[in-house]
Amino acid sequence: MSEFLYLHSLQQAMHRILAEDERAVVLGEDILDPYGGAFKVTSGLSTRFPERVWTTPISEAAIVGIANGMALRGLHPVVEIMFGDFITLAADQIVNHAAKFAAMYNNRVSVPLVIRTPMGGGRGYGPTHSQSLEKLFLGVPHLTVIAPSLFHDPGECLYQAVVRDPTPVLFIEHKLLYPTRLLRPGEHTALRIETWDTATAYPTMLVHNYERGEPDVVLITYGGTSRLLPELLRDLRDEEIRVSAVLPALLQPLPIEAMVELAGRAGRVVVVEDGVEGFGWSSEVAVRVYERLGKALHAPIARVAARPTVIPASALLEAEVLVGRDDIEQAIWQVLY
Amino acid sequence: MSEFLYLHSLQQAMHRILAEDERAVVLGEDILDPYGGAFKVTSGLSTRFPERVWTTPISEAAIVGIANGMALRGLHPVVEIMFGDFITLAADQIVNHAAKFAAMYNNRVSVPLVIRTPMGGGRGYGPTHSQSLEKLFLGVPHLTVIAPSLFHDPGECLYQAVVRDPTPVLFIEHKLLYPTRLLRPGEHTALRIETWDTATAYPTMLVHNYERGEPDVVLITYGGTSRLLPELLRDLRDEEIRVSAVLPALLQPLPIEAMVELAGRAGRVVVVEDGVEGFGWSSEVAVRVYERLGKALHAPIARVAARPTVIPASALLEAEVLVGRDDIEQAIWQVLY
Amino acid sequence: MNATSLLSTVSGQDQATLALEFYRQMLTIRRVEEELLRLFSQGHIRGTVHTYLGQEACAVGVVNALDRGKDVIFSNHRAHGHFLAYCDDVEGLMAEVMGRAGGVCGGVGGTQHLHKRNLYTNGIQGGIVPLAVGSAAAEKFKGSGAITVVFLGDGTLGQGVVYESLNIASLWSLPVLFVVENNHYAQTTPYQMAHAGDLSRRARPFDIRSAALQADDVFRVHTAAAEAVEYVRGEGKPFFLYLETYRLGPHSKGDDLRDPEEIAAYRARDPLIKLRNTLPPAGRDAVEQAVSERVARTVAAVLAQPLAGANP
Amino acid sequence: MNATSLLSTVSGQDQATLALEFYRQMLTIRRVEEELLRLFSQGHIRGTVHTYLGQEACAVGVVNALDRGKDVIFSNHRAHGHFLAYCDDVEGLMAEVMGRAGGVCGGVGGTQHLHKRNLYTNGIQGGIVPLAVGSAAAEKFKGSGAITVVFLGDGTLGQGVVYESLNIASLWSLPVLFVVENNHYAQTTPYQMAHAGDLSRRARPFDIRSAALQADDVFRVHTAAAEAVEYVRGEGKPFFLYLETYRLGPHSKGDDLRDPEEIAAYRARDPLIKLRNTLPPAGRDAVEQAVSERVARTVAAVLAQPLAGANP
Ligand SMILES: Cc1ncc(C[n+]2csc(CCOP(=O)(O)OP(=O)(O)O)c2C)c(N)n1
Ligand SMILES: Cc1ncc(C[n+]2csc(CCOP(=O)(O)OP(=O)(O)O)c2C)c(N)n1
Ligand SMILES: [Mg+2]
Ligand SMILES: [Mg+2]
Repeated sequence: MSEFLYLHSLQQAMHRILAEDERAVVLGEDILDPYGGAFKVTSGLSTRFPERVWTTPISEAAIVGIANGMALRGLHPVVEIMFGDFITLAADQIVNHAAKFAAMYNNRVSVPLVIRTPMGGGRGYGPTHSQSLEKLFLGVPHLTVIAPSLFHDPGECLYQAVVRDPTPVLFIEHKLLYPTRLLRPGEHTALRIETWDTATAYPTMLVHNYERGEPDVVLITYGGTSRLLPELLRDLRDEEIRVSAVLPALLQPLPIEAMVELAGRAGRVVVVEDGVEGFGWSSEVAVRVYERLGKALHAPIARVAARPTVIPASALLEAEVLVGRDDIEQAIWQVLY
Repeated sequence: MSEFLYLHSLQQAMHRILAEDERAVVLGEDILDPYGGAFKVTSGLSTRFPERVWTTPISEAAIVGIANGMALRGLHPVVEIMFGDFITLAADQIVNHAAKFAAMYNNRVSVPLVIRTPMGGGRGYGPTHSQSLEKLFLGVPHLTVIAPSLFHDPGECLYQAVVRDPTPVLFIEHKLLYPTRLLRPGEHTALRIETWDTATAYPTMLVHNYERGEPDVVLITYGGTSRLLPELLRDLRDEEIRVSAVLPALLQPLPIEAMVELAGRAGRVVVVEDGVEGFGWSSEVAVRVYERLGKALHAPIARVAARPTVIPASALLEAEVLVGRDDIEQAIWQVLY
Repeated sequence: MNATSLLSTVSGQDQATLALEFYRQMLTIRRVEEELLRLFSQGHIRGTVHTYLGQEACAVGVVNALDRGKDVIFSNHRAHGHFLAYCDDVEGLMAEVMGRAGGVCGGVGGTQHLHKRNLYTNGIQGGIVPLAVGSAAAEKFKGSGAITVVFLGDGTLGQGVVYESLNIASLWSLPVLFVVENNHYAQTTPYQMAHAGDLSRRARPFDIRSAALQADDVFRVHTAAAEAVEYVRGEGKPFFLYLETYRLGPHSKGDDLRDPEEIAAYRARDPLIKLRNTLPPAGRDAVEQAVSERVARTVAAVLAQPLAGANP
Repeated sequence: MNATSLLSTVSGQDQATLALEFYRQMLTIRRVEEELLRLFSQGHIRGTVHTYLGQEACAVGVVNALDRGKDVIFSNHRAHGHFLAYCDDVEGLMAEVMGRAGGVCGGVGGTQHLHKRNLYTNGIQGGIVPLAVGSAAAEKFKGSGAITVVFLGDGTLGQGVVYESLNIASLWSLPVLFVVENNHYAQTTPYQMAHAGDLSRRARPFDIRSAALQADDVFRVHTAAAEAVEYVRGEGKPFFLYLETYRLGPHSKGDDLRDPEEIAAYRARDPLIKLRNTLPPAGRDAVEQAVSERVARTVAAVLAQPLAGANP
């Protein structure tokens, strides 16, 4: 199992979805074999299910619109947007179509659509191929937004989103997670990994770097930044700092209970998001924690996010903008002292 | 002056802009006289400046793209998007073009573009013509977002945005403000209206319902909800509740100082936004106030926003979803007791 | 019976019956729209209302060529005509537009956002066009035999997603019928001020078969639509049906800034009158009375409904 | 001298000079791209790099028909050829792609996001097309006499905003030249799998004059481009120049999954070789040596530059 990557989990899930759900179809650019999609999540699918995997022109708006039509008419379409940066082109289809139909038609239809897309920088792709634009769609009513971390079972989340979820789902995959080994409960000797809410399709994971007692600090984050945690949490354990990380798979609607519960135990909270700072996921998380815990917090919540500018192509400039391990560590020290 | 409406201020500004700035041009759907645009902001312009007012096909993406090209090549284009709901169609041109060029090209170009658009509900236009979608664009780096209230000089804000501001500006006009009389400092007997930061193009206005002393509660809001304040603040004065309202014209980058300063004086804060709740302007404002004031607050900040669903067409259902006077009043009582 | 074949098989007697039925449908649309404008001016409707006055031959001609039992319709902000031709639910429509509890979408959608059975509308110009393509793909995938029709206006041909959709519909051989109603204006903009070239040719470079016709004669529209439907269903390919029509009323409830002479000229060619003039007086009168009574009754019934969202 | 008229007025002697200059430009592009692929494989470049190998005749043929002193160019992810043909700044380009301090955009933009003087590129397919229309409108408004050129690929004709732009460019009579380079593929997708109908006709319904040609002969491209530029500048109207070409290298740095036989067949028709075969050996050798030396020198210079953002 040590070779089981985030990417593999998604690939297997896509196969399982098409094998089990005869209403599932897949649309996207360059998704046919032998290429199998820019990040290979759809690899092998078109060979095995040639009738249900449709490679498309470069028409993001129409692709999502077509999937909307399919979903309204009873299929379970999965759209791949090649880079998350291009989701802007489908914004109208997401905001004014997919997310609206059910409520607008007085709940007489559903739109079981899933849009998968890779977000995030760190690979030198430059300003239009590196963003974490999920923030644009947080706060859009009736849209479910999911971004599993490497502590999740991302394939299972995807399976549930496609096969069982009647709402439109934006499914965020961070580019840097694809080649990352999953760390599931029970698997990692140095960290204690728990599932907070085992009953839901998109659980929140807890990752502790200590065995018993209460955390000194709670780290709330999601998706791509999870890749920084194994090393960071191990190092902090060596410094005898007890950290509990709270990682929801569900960004919206926000599952706040685990965050509040853990934050309350530590009284010190760091919220980290991969995207640029301001008006984002970490803003809402932090404010909700403030609202619930108020004076029980021992220090102001520290928020960490990318610098509010374009993501440069070149290595050093890019690293300056994006969230790195050191930024998180620094925030942890800040709330501790 | 009692007849001087928000709409008139914008209309006059458009005339002044075209008269004074020979690089200014106007683009939009149905903006020619005698119609003069769906909400009449461009009324009279095409008659007076026929060469510089271009009515367009229904092509929101291309219109903003064309304006981007014009701005890159030295003009000062003003685009009208007929309803703010349609801004989703221009999302890519805003996020991946207008807002990126300056930084992406290492600050060797600027994009002095202004996109004006009416937002907000309350007129029974239904789910696709009533939203306050500015929240989608908050947190987009290098994009300026402005939404003057009725206590501002909206025309002056617009003038500054078009003629002087080198950044791309999203200029939000709330539909319900158009027919509303402006209330400027010194004009309204029952309220004390001040300009916080007289030196900036997009000032923050303070509106107090008391003459001296400190506020019991501070209300932070912007744009369309300002229409509810004259009556609400007067009524609260009758109840001997001292309220200071803080109304920035600038939504992003967020001018936090006035908010923190006033909030600190009261220790009790209500943040109100017209859009649907969650991951919005009020989230960022509240978290920034928490961060700065922390334990100095006497009560958790109360946030008021529209219910997170589509905005219904029919009157009672619409009123249930949107923010009303009573919602704000209730939040004020909540932070007071 | 499949409506597609109605015209070719009907006898003279049936043809007369059909004419009366088309007249009933067109007149129902006309009366409902006139009532809605009246109710609007009386404050019974808020927001907006885009009427279909003058375009009735398009909806009635096209929708009667469909199989209402299975085909799918996407429409836009000016949907009342398509809605009524499809399902004849006058009360459900009027209640929705008037924000009453019995509206087809419970008062949430309103005039621009309607749904009933296989009909869907939305208020974003062009946005529903790819949905129609997706619907056609879904029905083809399910093997239902249904085709999908999408109505769009001349102005809406300004939207890029329409061309993305034309390309994919043709590339994937999908059974979708694009019906363009060129009613000469998009809001205040004459189509010549919004478009370069001949609008009826916009689908050509995508290798989509097209037809263009004057839509003042409902039978002409119906014949062309029936042929188009037969092609779309039979060949499993898209078709682009371009209808020249004219909007006799204002864009929405507001001022109408067009040249009154122009409107008068078109009013003289009103497709409803044109059809009426061919009808036997007795049958015609009976239809008129029935429609008038029905609409009047419905208005009364709707006004008696509680407002949507009112506590019972 | 205005490049537009170069061909018609040049003498035999000048024609030979021009051929060598075109060869120099094409070869510079070729060598730079080859170097970039090599540097990529050696880890000197991160991210991605889309090379122009095989398409050089397009950029060189078109850009030399422009007035570099004032005309405006918009380009896309595959912009190195357009960039070099326009401003010949090998060092600025290579440094940018390699993330060095001397890059034209300081290492922020990288390969897909270039700007120099009047040239602008972006990595969103289709997004720059309306910008070109806006630029044309701005230059017309300013009376500069400049025209605007926009390069787009076959795949990019899938984007709706391209059709919105074609419509408006024609409707408003704007001096913009749309140059489509059909290099047969969009990433892995052959154009026939992404498009219905004949791609060269896509601008027809918008009443835009068009020309389609094989782009393996730089002079053929240049002649057609010069005519197109003359029309665009003279008439103040858009033109759609459709070039059939072929991408000899991979889409970006990665695997190339195309049939090697197909690639080999096109390699045999390489426009660079085709031009080379017409050149006098002496002049040709001199150009080759000069270009090789220049590129080698530049690579060394760029590798000696600090990384963008490095503390000095
Ligand atoms: C994306 C979008 N842009 C603008 C509008 C505003 N609008 C509503 S109807 C209309 C005109 C539509 O013209 P056309 O397509 O010819 O249809 P018609 O109204 O003539 O039936 C406009 C511009 C809209 N609803 N959606
Ligand atoms: C909006 C958008 N969608 C998808 C992509 C990913 N992408 C980059 S290049 C490319 C293929 C472009 O094909 P074409 O237009 O033919 O240009 P070529 O690469 O052949 O020069 C794709 C799909 C993109 N950059 N932008
Ligand atoms: Mg029309
Ligand atoms: Mg190509």
